[in-house]
Amino acid sequence: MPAEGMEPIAVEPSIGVALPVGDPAFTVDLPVFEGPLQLLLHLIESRQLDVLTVPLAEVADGYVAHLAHHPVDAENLSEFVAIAAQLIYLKSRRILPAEPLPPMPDAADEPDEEELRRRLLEYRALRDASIELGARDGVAPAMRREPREADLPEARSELLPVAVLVGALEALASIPEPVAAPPQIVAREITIGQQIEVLRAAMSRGGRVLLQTILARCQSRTEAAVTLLATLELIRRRQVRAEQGDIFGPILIEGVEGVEGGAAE
Amino acid sequence: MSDDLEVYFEALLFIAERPLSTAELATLADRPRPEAEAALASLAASLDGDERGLRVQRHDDAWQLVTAPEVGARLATYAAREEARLSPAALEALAVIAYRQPCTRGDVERVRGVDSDYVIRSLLHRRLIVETGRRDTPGRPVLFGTSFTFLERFGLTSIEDLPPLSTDAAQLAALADRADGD
Amino acid sequence: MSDDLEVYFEALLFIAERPLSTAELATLADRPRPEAEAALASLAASLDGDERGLRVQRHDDAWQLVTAPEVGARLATYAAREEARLSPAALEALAVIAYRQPCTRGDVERVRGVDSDYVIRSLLHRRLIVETGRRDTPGRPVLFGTSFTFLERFGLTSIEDLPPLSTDAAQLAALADRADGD
Repeated sequence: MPAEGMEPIAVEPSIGVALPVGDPAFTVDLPVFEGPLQLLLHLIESRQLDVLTVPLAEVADGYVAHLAHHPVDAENLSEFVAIAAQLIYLKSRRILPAEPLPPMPDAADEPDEEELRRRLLEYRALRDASIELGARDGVAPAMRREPREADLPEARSELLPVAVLVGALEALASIPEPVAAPPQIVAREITIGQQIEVLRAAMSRGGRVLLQTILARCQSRTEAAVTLLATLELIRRRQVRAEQGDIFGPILIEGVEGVEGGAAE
Repeated sequence: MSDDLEVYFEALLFIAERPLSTAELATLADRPRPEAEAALASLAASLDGDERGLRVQRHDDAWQLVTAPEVGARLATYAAREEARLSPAALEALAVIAYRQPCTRGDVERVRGVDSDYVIRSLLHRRLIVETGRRDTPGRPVLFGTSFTFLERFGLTSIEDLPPLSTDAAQLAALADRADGD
Repeated sequence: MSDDLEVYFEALLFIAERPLSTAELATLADRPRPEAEAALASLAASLDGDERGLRVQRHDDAWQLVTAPEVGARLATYAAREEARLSPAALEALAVIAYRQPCTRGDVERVRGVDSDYVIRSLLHRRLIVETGRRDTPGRPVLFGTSFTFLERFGLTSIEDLPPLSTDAAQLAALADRADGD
């Protein structure tokens, strides 16, 4: 069974680090989701929830669990992570109504549930249409009559310029060749679990750390996004607290007293 | 059918080895364009209404004669055509382009939520979509639309024949209205 | 016309690349021969009676769809224009064969990236290409080369007169050289 049966979820630090993504025993029954909307829709539909009304925060856990435990299309990992961040934000807003999260630096980045829902609905309509198209792919084609000499009445033939032959090959050469298909699954080197470990290690000296310090060490956008996600996850578990004096200012991550890392699990 | 022009156009589309535009057909018939267009529409309607084995296919102001979709399945057996099926990802991108044409790669990626460069190239390569121009926005991105090959493969006489999008379209509109009202 | 069999036969004759015999048509439709013959006669009569642009022609027990004689003269205008003009698909295939002859259908398809069966047949019908033999690989595929008509139409004295290709186009055409047995 896919991960959505595993609620309530927690992203386990150990998972992912040694996750055998290429192991056939692990991937056998799981669809590999190509995009985040596909995964989100799958989670909603497999629980028979109504896309129009379900609070999207309700599927946040299932989504993050899936991302942490199962292979997704590696090419689009940052898109998956971006939606994960939105969902976790929506969820934390529901959990902590009295304590609003600090505003996003850019208002346009503020996760908008209705906008996400609108995208889901649009995606679903076109995905359904694509399934319908697929069902009639080549099944009952409307066929053209290919030309044959007998059709054309006799006509005086004129000289043709040789340039048209060269032109035909040039035009053909200019059609973009599809590049080799990206591999479906590659090992993920950065996981939320790993980054949680990174954050904990950083906090182990003095119990607090500047998020910007950690982000500055990240090698890629994906790594930074996953680190941010790991931070949100720790906040969600109430294992850390985040403080930011002003917009764009440093974000201080501080361990919550009495909660030993990992003890909550 | 007794209209002279329809008779001529039916024969012309029969021997033509490519779709003919309304303008070309009007020139060949030496008639004004609106008259040619009316005759073509009437030919299309009469082939459809008489339940004949042939149909007029229209796309982007060009016309061609094809077999009727009702007999397509039996003909496909006869012609023993084998074409590689399209992947779900390619079908998704194709659906976005078919329903939203003309549209850009960015439009497709926005709807699908994923990079779609590869699938769009493969659709171009299969001639199922064609570049139709450029959008007049910064960067002037290329616009794509479906081709006659698309109509043939899916047994459609025109893109108006595409099944309507599920009720979600209406729901989307409702959502948009709600958002606008805010 | 609403008879199922007539609809099927009209479509079948439309796409068939040669006249079909009554026996073949009966087999394809999986109906007894007299029934097939009656449907064909009825199709012929209805096309004739409705004054359509097409007719069913019967010659020695073989059937084909042709244009109506009334429009023959007017179609010649189109034919003359068209003779001077090869479709983009036909030009592509012809160019590949001209530069890489002798080559097989598989070679042409490798370069064009799409099925080229019909287009090669159309070049054969126009006598622009001829079969020159068979390649000594599994399946022994037919080899094609350009014809004398080809040289005439393009005003060449020999195929050595073909202009050189740009690097891109030459590389593309070179794909046809990969004789890996179709």
